[in-house]
Amino acid sequence: MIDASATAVAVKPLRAQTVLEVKGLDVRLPTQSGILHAVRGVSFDVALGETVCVVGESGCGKSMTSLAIMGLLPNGAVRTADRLAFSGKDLTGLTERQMSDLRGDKLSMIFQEPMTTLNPVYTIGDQLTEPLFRHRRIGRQEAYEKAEAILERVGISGAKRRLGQYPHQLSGGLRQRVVIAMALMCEPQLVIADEPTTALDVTIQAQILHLLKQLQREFGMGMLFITHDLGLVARLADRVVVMYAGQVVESGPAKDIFERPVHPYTQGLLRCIPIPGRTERGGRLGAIPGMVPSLIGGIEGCSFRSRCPAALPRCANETIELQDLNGSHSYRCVLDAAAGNDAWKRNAGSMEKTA
Amino acid sequence: MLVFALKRFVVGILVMLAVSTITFTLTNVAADPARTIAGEGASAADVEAIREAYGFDRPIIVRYGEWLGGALRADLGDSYRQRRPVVDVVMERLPVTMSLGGLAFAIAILAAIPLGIIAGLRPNSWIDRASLTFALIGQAMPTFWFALLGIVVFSVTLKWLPVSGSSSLSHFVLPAVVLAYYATPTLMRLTRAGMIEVMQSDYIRTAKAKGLRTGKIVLKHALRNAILPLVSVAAVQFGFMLGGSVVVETIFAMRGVGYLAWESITYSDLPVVQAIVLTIAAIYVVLTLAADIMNAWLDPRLRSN
Amino acid sequence: MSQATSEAPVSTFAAPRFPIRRMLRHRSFVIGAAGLGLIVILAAAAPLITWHDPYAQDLMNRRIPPIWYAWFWDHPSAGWHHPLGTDNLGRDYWARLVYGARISLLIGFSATLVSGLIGTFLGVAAGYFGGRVDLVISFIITTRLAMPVILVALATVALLNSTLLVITMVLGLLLWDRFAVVMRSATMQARSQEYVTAAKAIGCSTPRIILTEILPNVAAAFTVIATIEMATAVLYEAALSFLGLGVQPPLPSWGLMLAEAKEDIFFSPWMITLPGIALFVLLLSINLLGDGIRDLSAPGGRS
Amino acid sequence: MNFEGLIAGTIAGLVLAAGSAQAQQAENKLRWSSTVSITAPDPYYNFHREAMILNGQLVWDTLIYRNPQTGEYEPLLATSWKWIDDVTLEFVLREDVKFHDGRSLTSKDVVYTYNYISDPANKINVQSNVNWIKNAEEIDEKTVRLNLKSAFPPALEYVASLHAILPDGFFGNDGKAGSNGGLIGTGPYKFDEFVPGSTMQLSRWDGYFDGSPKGKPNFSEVEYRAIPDPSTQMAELLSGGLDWIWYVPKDQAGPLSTMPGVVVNPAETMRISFLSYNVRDMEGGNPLQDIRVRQAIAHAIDRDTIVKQVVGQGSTAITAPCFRTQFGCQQEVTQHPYDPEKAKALLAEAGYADGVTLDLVANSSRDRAWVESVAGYLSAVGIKTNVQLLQYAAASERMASNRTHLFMGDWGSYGINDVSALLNNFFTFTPDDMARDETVSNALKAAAATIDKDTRIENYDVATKRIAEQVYWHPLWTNPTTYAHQADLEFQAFPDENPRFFQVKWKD
Repeated sequence: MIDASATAVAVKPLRAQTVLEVKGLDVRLPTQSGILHAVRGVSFDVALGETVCVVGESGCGKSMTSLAIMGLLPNGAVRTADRLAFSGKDLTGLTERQMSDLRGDKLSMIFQEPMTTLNPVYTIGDQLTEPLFRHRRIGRQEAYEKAEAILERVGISGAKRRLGQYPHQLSGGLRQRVVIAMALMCEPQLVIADEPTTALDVTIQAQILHLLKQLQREFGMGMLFITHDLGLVARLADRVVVMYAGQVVESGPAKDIFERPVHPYTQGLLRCIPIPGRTERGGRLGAIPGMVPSLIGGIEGCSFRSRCPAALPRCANETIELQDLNGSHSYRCVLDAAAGNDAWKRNAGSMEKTA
Repeated sequence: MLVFALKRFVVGILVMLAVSTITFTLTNVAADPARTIAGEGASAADVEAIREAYGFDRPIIVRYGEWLGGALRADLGDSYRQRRPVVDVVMERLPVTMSLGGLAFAIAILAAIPLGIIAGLRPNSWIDRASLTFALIGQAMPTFWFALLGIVVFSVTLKWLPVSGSSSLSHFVLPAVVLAYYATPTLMRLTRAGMIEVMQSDYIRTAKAKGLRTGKIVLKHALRNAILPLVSVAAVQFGFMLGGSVVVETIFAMRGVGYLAWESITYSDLPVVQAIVLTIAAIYVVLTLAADIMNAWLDPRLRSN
Repeated sequence: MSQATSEAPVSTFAAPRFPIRRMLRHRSFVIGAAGLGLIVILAAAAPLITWHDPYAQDLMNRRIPPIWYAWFWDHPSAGWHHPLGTDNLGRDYWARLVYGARISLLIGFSATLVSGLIGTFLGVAAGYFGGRVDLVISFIITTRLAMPVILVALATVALLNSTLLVITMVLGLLLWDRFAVVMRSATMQARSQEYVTAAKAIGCSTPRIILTEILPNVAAAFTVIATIEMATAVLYEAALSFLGLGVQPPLPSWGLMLAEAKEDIFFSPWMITLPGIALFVLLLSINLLGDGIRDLSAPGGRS
Repeated sequence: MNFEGLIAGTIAGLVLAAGSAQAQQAENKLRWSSTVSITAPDPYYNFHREAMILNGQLVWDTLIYRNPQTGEYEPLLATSWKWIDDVTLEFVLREDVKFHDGRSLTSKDVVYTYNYISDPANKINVQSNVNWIKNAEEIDEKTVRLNLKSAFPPALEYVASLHAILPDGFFGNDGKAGSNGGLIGTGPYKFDEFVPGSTMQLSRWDGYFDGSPKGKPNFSEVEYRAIPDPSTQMAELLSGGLDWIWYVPKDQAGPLSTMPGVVVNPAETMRISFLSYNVRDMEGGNPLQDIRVRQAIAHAIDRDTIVKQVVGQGSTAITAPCFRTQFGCQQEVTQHPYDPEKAKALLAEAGYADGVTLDLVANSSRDRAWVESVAGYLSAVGIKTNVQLLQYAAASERMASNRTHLFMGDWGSYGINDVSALLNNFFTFTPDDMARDETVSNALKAAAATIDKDTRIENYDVATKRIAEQVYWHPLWTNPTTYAHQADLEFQAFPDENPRFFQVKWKD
């Protein structure tokens, strides 16, 4: 894992070219019972060659964030941002047409469900070559050759034969490889991978992760990896963004986050996974009791307070801003990070009783 | 694929057999065919003579066996009323009904699919609401009322179309539209629902993520999936339309099977009624088979197993 | 509207939404329920809101036009005595319409009850037991679908009697296919649910599982189909009447009233328009109500 | 028509469709319509007047002709005729009559026709029209004898109206009309096309013989089209797609007559409506076996009001069970005037003070308002009826199988001006006989078995009086037929319900 330098300023990556800048991203969805504020002021950057992981529970807004970047939000959703730029180009002002020119070309996405992501009625070859025909001036034969090459590159044997097959004739792991290949067809600068391994067997998960890592290095692209699985984050991330209830609650270099989590939520998440060398053998894994609050309407104070073992009265009405810890690591909590407290150890007993 | 088609074929044969048993039982138990043949003013002795001459005094099983044997050789007996082979009587009427049904079906499809697509792409828009209203009116309007209204407006008042008959294409326009309006709502709503569902599916999002243009997404990726359920329903609807042609053909005096059916029922010409029910059942069986094949062609998942 | 999100934000903190409130906000449900409710109330209150016997003939006062003929064209015999006029036997049209609602509702409701029972029985059996039972029932469904409803209904009614009972039974015996198809797939879905597996595991008897676990779970689908089939039955009765084989006079079914007035479409269009509108409103209401119930019972409840 | 024909027809039709409507008069074509679909082209394998008579008399001729104005018989194919004895009729044929294929009419044709239609094995549709004929025999090339089974007084009525003469071998060996030499006759029009169940196309026969009382053909073409729905027929008439229709519903006649270019013509016919009572034993008892119940029903119905308000112009209420001009129709019979109080009293006397429920079957091809108004009057005195509207064949089946109390029907006597064509059908232990009264039956049979007028009158007197006295039938009214046609068509209606198209022509 590559260390983020301690001397970097704010959430800026150290490494060369920033490919994606997100600042103050908001997503609102109208629902029957009111406006659902799915993403609230999210900011982070991704550089070429870098892997940024966004972690959080279901419904924390991480998928909405990725869809907002791609411009694929559902009908009626409203996206606003202080800055949303790809390779320095502002995305907020682009028309749908201009946006679609970018998608599948320089900016591509890998989705969660390999079983449903591919259109069941067209062949693999047909679906793989579509981005090429859309974004490149290319002949049919050449396109199929390239598709075959990329299929081989993502580790599919007998690629030529696969091109003529339909999705249902492929296993889940193979399909996900096809989906990855599809995202790479036009050699993108940034790939957004939304839980690409969640639906797969554990062994295949590892292969796919390995493949992604390898490909990223090879293509030198940036990767935004969305997941709820901290185990994956540990193996993949250069930097980590932890989201809760639509907000970034903590972000920083992966090493920092894993070694010195500050926000009680991050701490709680880490308690839920076994980490070699840190989790006691035979010890109990933790859980975060309680439920995510409704994001409909306004939220006052800290959104985590109802589940937080260290909640204080002031958490209920103060607006809590992100605090910078050391220039690259920031968090959203009233606790003093320097104290190095583990909110869960101290209060675990009382919380578990109420759970 | 071949095994699949063969299986369906066998099921189709069995269905025909079941339908024939039901209709034969119905028409031979509930009515006295001898009395029907004897006609107005016949004496009891006449009726008895006919009963014996035609063999109606034998048990129904025997008669059914005989009739079935004939049916296998495309001989469905003679019409009581017309005194000539039922097969001829029905076959000479079939072209009109098939043309009417085909035209109505084409109109229904051409109205339902584009409307369904547009409505499905923009749920709750004005055009969606307008098409849903159009569908609701179609579902709530009795066919014959609409038909009579059409005659008053287009034939009597405006004189654009002929009132009745089946001798030219212009005779088919009004009845076909009336019949089509009967089937359009179902097909339109199904297309719309399919479109809404498919447009929310992951592979459409994938297509969007590839940067594909809306037209291509809708016509290539969405439509084919959205109309998959439509195919088999459309086959059923075509069958319904053949049934619905009874009312339409009677009003527009079209020389089709529906009008023949109504007439044969009112004159108790039961062999003809039997034959028509059987014919429509056969068309239904063929259509569903065709729908299955078309579905297999549209959806590779069905091809492999 | 929450669409297409793979992780739809679950809002468990929100106040539980009352179905009544959701129903009242659903436009087609409200319009449909109001329309059907109105017709049911009119039918139930028929003796209170009419002042003529719907069967009482008055041959000296035949074919009096509705009241508005007095307002706009100074028609001499139109008046409040017969607000919607009289039919070709001098029977009060308003009374016949209101009492006719009873007949049309009765046919729609009873035919649906019969078809619902048959269809649900077959569908649930096929869906629950699967295997050979399913194969046989699917075959029965296909056979039924292959028979043209209106033709078979016409033939049966012609061969038997066209009494209210026969017509209702014939329609009920013919219109169960949709129930069977939908109940079958709904049951299959319900059967694979954990609670059913659990019920089986703890040794509940099959009838008990069907009664307590399956049926409540297919009830919503049943209601939706019931509305569709009720509308279909009413429409078929009208078509049978039109072809001269529906309910027999002097019963005032709306289909029969339409059929009796079909020749009047040129010169006294009000005679066919009034029952036509009544039937249209009834069918529209039932369909809207069905749409509403379907939307409301669907998970997520689209508006 | 095959499918290619249909396609070709569609294209041709599309081209022609636009300007066809008003062009008919220029083409001198008569287009008429009715609700029935004609499935056989000949007059014998048919139940429908449209084919038996209306079209039959255009394509074929009978041996003699009955002048509708004078009621006298005139020569047609036969120049003379005479009764040899009670059971033998002799005809001498014209010399100059040719069939549409050019060959001359001879005795062979007449003998073939009569022997074919009277043979029960050939099963022509209305057996009562021929079942009194024994056979026909050729005397010489132009002389024919008709042998009757027994004396049959109205024989000439049938010969003049229903026995169209076909060419020898018309039905071939397979019984198919026209299979031997085509659908030819001697009449003023010849068949161009016959489409079963739908249309008949005729065109004028230029070789029609001079001096026929029918006259030379007036139109170049005559077309029949079956249109089952009366509203559609009216629409066609209004839009100029038809020239002539009949059985216009009573309530449409008035407004239709106000339309420009259309003439509506309600005319009385020989067809009478009646209510017939089943007096046989029925399962669960039969209230009608009590004469007081039958009388109560008779007194409950206000025929005059129904005639005036519902049946309409062209109809008269009748009190005798037959049409007034028919031979043997005795008008002086027991009367049952409208008297609801008496009806109720009679019912109470019979033990049905609380009312009674009866099955009533009616012919569905008549106006349903008629039966409804009768049912309405019955319910006003406490007699509930389960009304069933059925086609005649089905209704007849109910009567034959003793499954109805009441039958409301009508009978047109095929235009035969003799009571035997009416009452003998219903009261001589036929399937439709629900009275089964020996006295009536014997009298009717006796009257039909002789040509002696006095004996006949006497017997009919007995029969009609007993029918009225025992209330087996309640006579209702004469049926009107309302014709409607284009105003420039010259058309005259006669009570025998026989529109004579050979006399119809366009106004100059």
